[in-house]
Amino acid sequence: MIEVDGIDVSYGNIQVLWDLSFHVSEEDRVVSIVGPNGAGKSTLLRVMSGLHPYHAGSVTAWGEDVAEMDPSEVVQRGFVHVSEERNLFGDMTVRENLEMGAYTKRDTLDETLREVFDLFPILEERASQRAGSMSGGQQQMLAIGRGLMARPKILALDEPSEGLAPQITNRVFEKIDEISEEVTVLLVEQHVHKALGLADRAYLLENGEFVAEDTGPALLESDHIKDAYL
Amino acid sequence: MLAVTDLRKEFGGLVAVDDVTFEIADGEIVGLIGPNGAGKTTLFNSITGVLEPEDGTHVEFDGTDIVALETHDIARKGLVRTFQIVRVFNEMTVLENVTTGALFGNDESISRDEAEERAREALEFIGLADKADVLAANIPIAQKKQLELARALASKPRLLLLDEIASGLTPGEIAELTDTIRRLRDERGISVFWIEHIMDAVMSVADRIIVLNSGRKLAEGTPEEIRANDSVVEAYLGDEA
Amino acid sequence: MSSRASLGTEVRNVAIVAVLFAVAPLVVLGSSYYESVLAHLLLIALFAVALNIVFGHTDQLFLFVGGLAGVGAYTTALLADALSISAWVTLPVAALVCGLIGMLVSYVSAKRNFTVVLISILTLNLQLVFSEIFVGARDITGGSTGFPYEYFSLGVVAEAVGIETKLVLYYIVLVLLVATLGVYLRLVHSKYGIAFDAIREDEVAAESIGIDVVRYKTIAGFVAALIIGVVGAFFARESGYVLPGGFTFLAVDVIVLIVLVVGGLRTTLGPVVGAVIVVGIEEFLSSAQSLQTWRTAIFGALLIVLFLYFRRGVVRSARDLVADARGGSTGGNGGSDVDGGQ
Amino acid sequence: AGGGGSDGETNTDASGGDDGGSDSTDGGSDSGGNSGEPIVIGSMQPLSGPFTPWGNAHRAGLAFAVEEINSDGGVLGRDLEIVESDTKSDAGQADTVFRRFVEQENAVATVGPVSSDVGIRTARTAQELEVPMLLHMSGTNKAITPDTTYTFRVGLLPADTTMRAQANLVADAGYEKVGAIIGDYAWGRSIEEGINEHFGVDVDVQAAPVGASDFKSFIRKYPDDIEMMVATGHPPGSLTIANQLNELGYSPEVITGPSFPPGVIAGALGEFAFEGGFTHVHNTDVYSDEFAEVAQRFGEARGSQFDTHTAYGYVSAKMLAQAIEDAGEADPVAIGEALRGIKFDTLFANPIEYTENGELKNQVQIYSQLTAEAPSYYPDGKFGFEEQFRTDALPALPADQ
Amino acid sequence: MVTASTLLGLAVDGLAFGVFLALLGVGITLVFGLGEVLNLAIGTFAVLAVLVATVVVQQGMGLVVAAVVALVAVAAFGLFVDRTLLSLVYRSEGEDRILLGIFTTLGLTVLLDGILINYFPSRYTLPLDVGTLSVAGATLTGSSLVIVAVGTVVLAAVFAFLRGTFLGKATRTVFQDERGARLVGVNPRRIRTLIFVLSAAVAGLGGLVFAAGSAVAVSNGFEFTTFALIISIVGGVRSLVGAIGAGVLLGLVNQFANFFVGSYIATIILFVTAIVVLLARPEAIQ
Ligand SMILES: Nc1ncnc2c1ncn2[C@@H]1O[C@H](COP(=O)(O)OP(=O)(O)OP(=O)(O)O)[C@@H](O)[C@H]1O
Ligand SMILES: Nc1ncnc2c1ncn2[C@@H]1O[C@H](COP(=O)(O)OP(=O)(O)OP(=O)(O)O)[C@@H](O)[C@H]1O
Ligand SMILES: [Mg+2]
Ligand SMILES: [Mg+2]
Repeated sequence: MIEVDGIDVSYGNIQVLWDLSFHVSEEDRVVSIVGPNGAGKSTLLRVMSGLHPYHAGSVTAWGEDVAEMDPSEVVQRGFVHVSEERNLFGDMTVRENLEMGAYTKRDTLDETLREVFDLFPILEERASQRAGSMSGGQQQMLAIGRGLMARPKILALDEPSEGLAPQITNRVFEKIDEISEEVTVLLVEQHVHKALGLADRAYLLENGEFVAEDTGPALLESDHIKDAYL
Repeated sequence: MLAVTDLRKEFGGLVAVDDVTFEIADGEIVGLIGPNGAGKTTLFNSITGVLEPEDGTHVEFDGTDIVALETHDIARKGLVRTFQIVRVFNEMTVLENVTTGALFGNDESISRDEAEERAREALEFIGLADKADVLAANIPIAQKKQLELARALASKPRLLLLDEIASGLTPGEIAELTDTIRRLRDERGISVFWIEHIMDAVMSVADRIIVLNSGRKLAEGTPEEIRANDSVVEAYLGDEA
Repeated sequence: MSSRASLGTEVRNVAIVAVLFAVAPLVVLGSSYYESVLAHLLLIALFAVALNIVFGHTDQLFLFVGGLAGVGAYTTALLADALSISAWVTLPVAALVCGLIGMLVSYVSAKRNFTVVLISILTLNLQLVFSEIFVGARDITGGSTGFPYEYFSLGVVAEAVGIETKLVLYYIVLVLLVATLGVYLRLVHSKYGIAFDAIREDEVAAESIGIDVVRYKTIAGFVAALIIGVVGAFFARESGYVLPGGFTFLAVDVIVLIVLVVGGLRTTLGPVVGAVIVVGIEEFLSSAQSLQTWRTAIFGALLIVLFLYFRRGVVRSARDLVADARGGSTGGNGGSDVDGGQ
Repeated sequence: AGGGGSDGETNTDASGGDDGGSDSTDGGSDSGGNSGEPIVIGSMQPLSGPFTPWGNAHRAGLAFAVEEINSDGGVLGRDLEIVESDTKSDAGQADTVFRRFVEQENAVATVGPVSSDVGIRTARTAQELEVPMLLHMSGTNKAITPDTTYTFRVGLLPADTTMRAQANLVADAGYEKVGAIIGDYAWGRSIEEGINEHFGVDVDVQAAPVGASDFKSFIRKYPDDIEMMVATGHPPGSLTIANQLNELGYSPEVITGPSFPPGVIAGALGEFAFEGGFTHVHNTDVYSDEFAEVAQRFGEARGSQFDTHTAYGYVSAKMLAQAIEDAGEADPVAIGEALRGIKFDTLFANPIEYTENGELKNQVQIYSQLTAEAPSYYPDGKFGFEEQFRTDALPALPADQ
Repeated sequence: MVTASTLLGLAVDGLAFGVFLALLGVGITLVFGLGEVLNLAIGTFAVLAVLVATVVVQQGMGLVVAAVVALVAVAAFGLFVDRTLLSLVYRSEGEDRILLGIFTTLGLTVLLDGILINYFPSRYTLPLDVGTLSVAGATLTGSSLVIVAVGTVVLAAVFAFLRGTFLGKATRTVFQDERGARLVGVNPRRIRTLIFVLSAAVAGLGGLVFAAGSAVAVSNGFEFTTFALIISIVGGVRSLVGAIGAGVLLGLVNQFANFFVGSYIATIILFVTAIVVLLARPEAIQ
């Protein structure tokens, strides 16, 4: 359970999140955040995983202050963030990347690896290719796969469909639906229809503030979304 | 304007681009689609000299063979690309980024002021003028993609190679972008060769679409023809068709 | 590029520095020791300007400044002796030799996409080779014992003008510095400067918009090495004696690098300011009697502190301070470029 | 803190006439008591770099002598004051230091430089500034030339003279298999010339860089049954040469060392220092009563052993004091003049006398083996000396050699 | 009169020197690979180990005790440096960090040299007193043999740790992408500390190994660092096998060149070999 309570966040002296409050817990299945470019969606995820500091309010992961922790400790608690930049280990092989994804969950490594390979067969085919030489979309698959390897309690995916071919995108959303039985998924997506369709709770973020909150399907029908997206 | 014959690129045993042949005419917008790993980016890299294609490859741009040329020479001839993973000059302002394109992207030698003038105009065209004085590091990724486009535009290209420039955009932004691309062609006569996974985007402006699959050209035709092509639907589009 | 002062301001600043140094000898009038210190300071600043061009602006960390300077000094002298001609004639030849070496190194490393670290190690190796040659080729270079270096017939000039030889040299070096700063300003405020900036940030992107990365890096390498070669000859002339020990990595490169970083990479006056600070510290430490045996240790400690707290360079820090004092009238985000997050 | 003159900042512009001040105002030297501005002597010492051990020994003796002189009423009624600076074992640095001493500190004479490269360089400076310089260790023939008149050797006889002495040693013992490793700098090269000039047998001379720390590949070139190794030409490496000869199973009867501070020899070679045939070379007559006396005082005052090299610092200061008294004024040129005419009976076997150019006359060079037994004047000592060989009074080397 | 046995003797000495170089190279490789800090104080760490061991020996303790004490001391010092100086360095990222790392460790070397020279003015050696071994008429230096044996074991252990263990692999992630490492749950700070301490100890061992056959002075520190840099680059900044291979190659080249063509040319050959390797295969290095 991650709780964000009234935070302000800046880059240098430019503030990008304003008094923002938000939470995800294991009870949620899929929580989606949508919003235009530069709204601050990725920034919110970075703050939650401890990668970026906040300077007012609080962020706690399972009751502990995230500011006091190294991001790796947040991961160890069960919150895994698949970042927009992917942050793959470019000179390590695909397999090594996946293995390292299971750094905090070594006991289930083999099992999860099988699952990931089933989801993205290309990763198995290219298991010993250097991650950095994979194509853009292949890297995105690897990033998602690496996130899955940790078997987190909460999995945050930042624009997972970016760069994926339509078919693969569909498969990813199916997978999200499937795993949301066990894993809470926090989804940031531009694929509004899919993202909101799956979400049992959804937010519209604009200029660093939530302007609407509802169940996914309801938000999809709202004027807010129509305004922002069409 | 661009004629590619038997382009081939291998990585070790892997044939990433497998004897691909196609042409792009003046003032044409051509889409390039295909599954992940089909070889689209590799094709771009081989055309622009970032990668060296295998022997037997012919790439002609405006009648000259450019296979042996270096990337910067190719760029100066008017063949300019953007990157799938953005590469802007982070420590420069948006305007400075674009000015750089204007200064170096062609064989004219223009003054700095002139270059800046051109840069402003390109920013205006792309719709990024209000960010001119912001440090490039501080704009969101989608805008960085637009910035790359503006930088390319400022160098007065004849053919633009765009690599997944619409990804990560909201539907509204995509609409604006496609409009911009259409205007590029209509108002400036620039040809566009565009890799994209977002079908609504490419399909709405492209005159023609080329489909790559496993390094080979799988199909080529108008958007309608492509949507109706069973093998493309099977290999790539799924229920998006 | 965005944080750079306008050309006009820069020229004015250089002019001020030139005037200050032109009158500086009056302050220490008659002390040939302090005249030497001043000349030494300018020479170090000159090296730093050269390094600023090649390292600051194109990210090619040349760690053979000492070696190149030595090549400049020895070539000038040995050629002059061998051909019995004036060192003024052999100096350009020597400088060209250095320039070509720098050019070749830059060309090869740019062609092969060397990273900063790789170039630095490549040049460090070359530095060590040069040092070995200076010492080992005893028959030609006089080995570790060196030889008197009294070229350029400064004595003649001194007599004609009626000032000391040391001062003649000092003013020659000052002119050289001002000229070099002029070249520097022209370079970075021209198309070249912009190309350098682009290359430093992203070579692939720079190539993709038509910048010939190899060419610009090679030019930077050539210009810097040429300057270093010329300065090297005057460096030896200043001590009146040439010794291989004067051109080692520790004696030159380390100091020059410190000067440049402390003063401020990619600033026009950084090299001069850095030289004033570093030479000042050295002077203080060598005259403080009670510190003699701890001199090196204190210098090391000061370096750590300087680096940790002035890593953006004194010149830039000072500029920011001034901007702050003016109440941010210079515009909001000019100074915030390092806090980018990531 | 055995450091010399480490209190009292530089002698800033202490104003006032010669005799005006009351006592204990100026200088703040250890003893005070003498009036007037102190007379400044510049001490250029290798406090870092390969020659550091020499610097440490020299400055200790120098400081001790100055203390004695000042408490004895000083020189011309004034205190002596030492200003000191690290040369980093580097000639260029030494030159800079020399100039600063003279111009900023008003030094009337300098002492201390070690290494022949440094000596050659600073000899020019001394000449240019007309300020006398006493060489601690700088034995190349070329430190003193027909043009030098302000440079005076103290601690080391010229290489040529030294090799003449060792040639005699070879001839006496009848050695035939002799090797030599020299440092590639002025001293080493002078030694090489000396060997070629004076040795009656063929010697395979190998040059190694001054900074070398491994000599195994040089040593392996010599035949197993080598009888004598001249390590004199490579002072910083000589101890390593001795060690590695031993390690590689060579056992020459004699390894002639350079003039290395003996405390360091004892420390570095351990037991092997006392039996390995490593020979210590010195001018100071450690076997004389006079030496024992000074060493006794030093030991009591400092709690450490006075040795051949501490003695060079001591002798330099005492001799300078004498020269200044002789000159009657603290003027560099006059002091130089006085030194050229001096006959200074001291801890050396023969009195110190100079030629016009500052070359030592009539000196005796002594070769000793270190022993494990402490000398009587310093019972806590870690080593003593045993004389092996002593030359006759050696003629001064002509300045043009 | 160069016999096969002389060559063998030289080869063993060369190997020993190579092992020394490899240890230093590995020390610098580990830290650079992980934190992009080019530890220019690595040579001084090696010297420090020798000096500590010398002091312990002077107290009358045996060589093995001295070596252990020295390694522990150097490791502890490494920990101290990591917690203080490097903590400040790791605060910045990218090019900034590389520069800051270079400069603070450079400052550290100068500082340490300046302090140590006051207490250790001379050259120090730690003779093993194992004499020589005659094999087929060749005089093999005992100390060289011991060095080769000890060094090989240590290098193999370090290598096994990094390749074979999960933790070892995790150290590589930090170099590849620090943020990525954090995102999979690796704490870069802790790994860095571990590796820095390890590298200090390895470098310390390098120093001890060197002092077993030759003499070490404070001023050797920087020379050792340059060796380390060259080895790590020639061998590939991130590759331990590379560092070891490069060490052995250059060690042998150096020793033979020394014997056949003399010292200067040998050193020049050493550096030129390094340059040639650099130019011949930079892909492997980057
Ligand atoms: N590293 C950074 N340095 C400075 N500003 C940044 C940085 N990263 C993001 N920003 C700024 O913060 C704001 C929010 O960015 P963020 O990436 O969180 O938006 P987003 O909603 O994820 O957008 P996108 O849909 O483009 O990913 C934007 O204005 C952006 O320019
Ligand atoms: N340097 C390389 N070494 C080995 N294989 C490579 C290298 N670069 C690309 N590949 C492989 O070549 C194939 C084509 O890659 P490319 O980047 O061209 O795909 P793409 O069509 O652009 O895919 P995407 O839509 O995912 O960006 C992929 O399978 C990729 O893994
Ligand atoms: Mg985002
Ligand atoms: Mg691609």
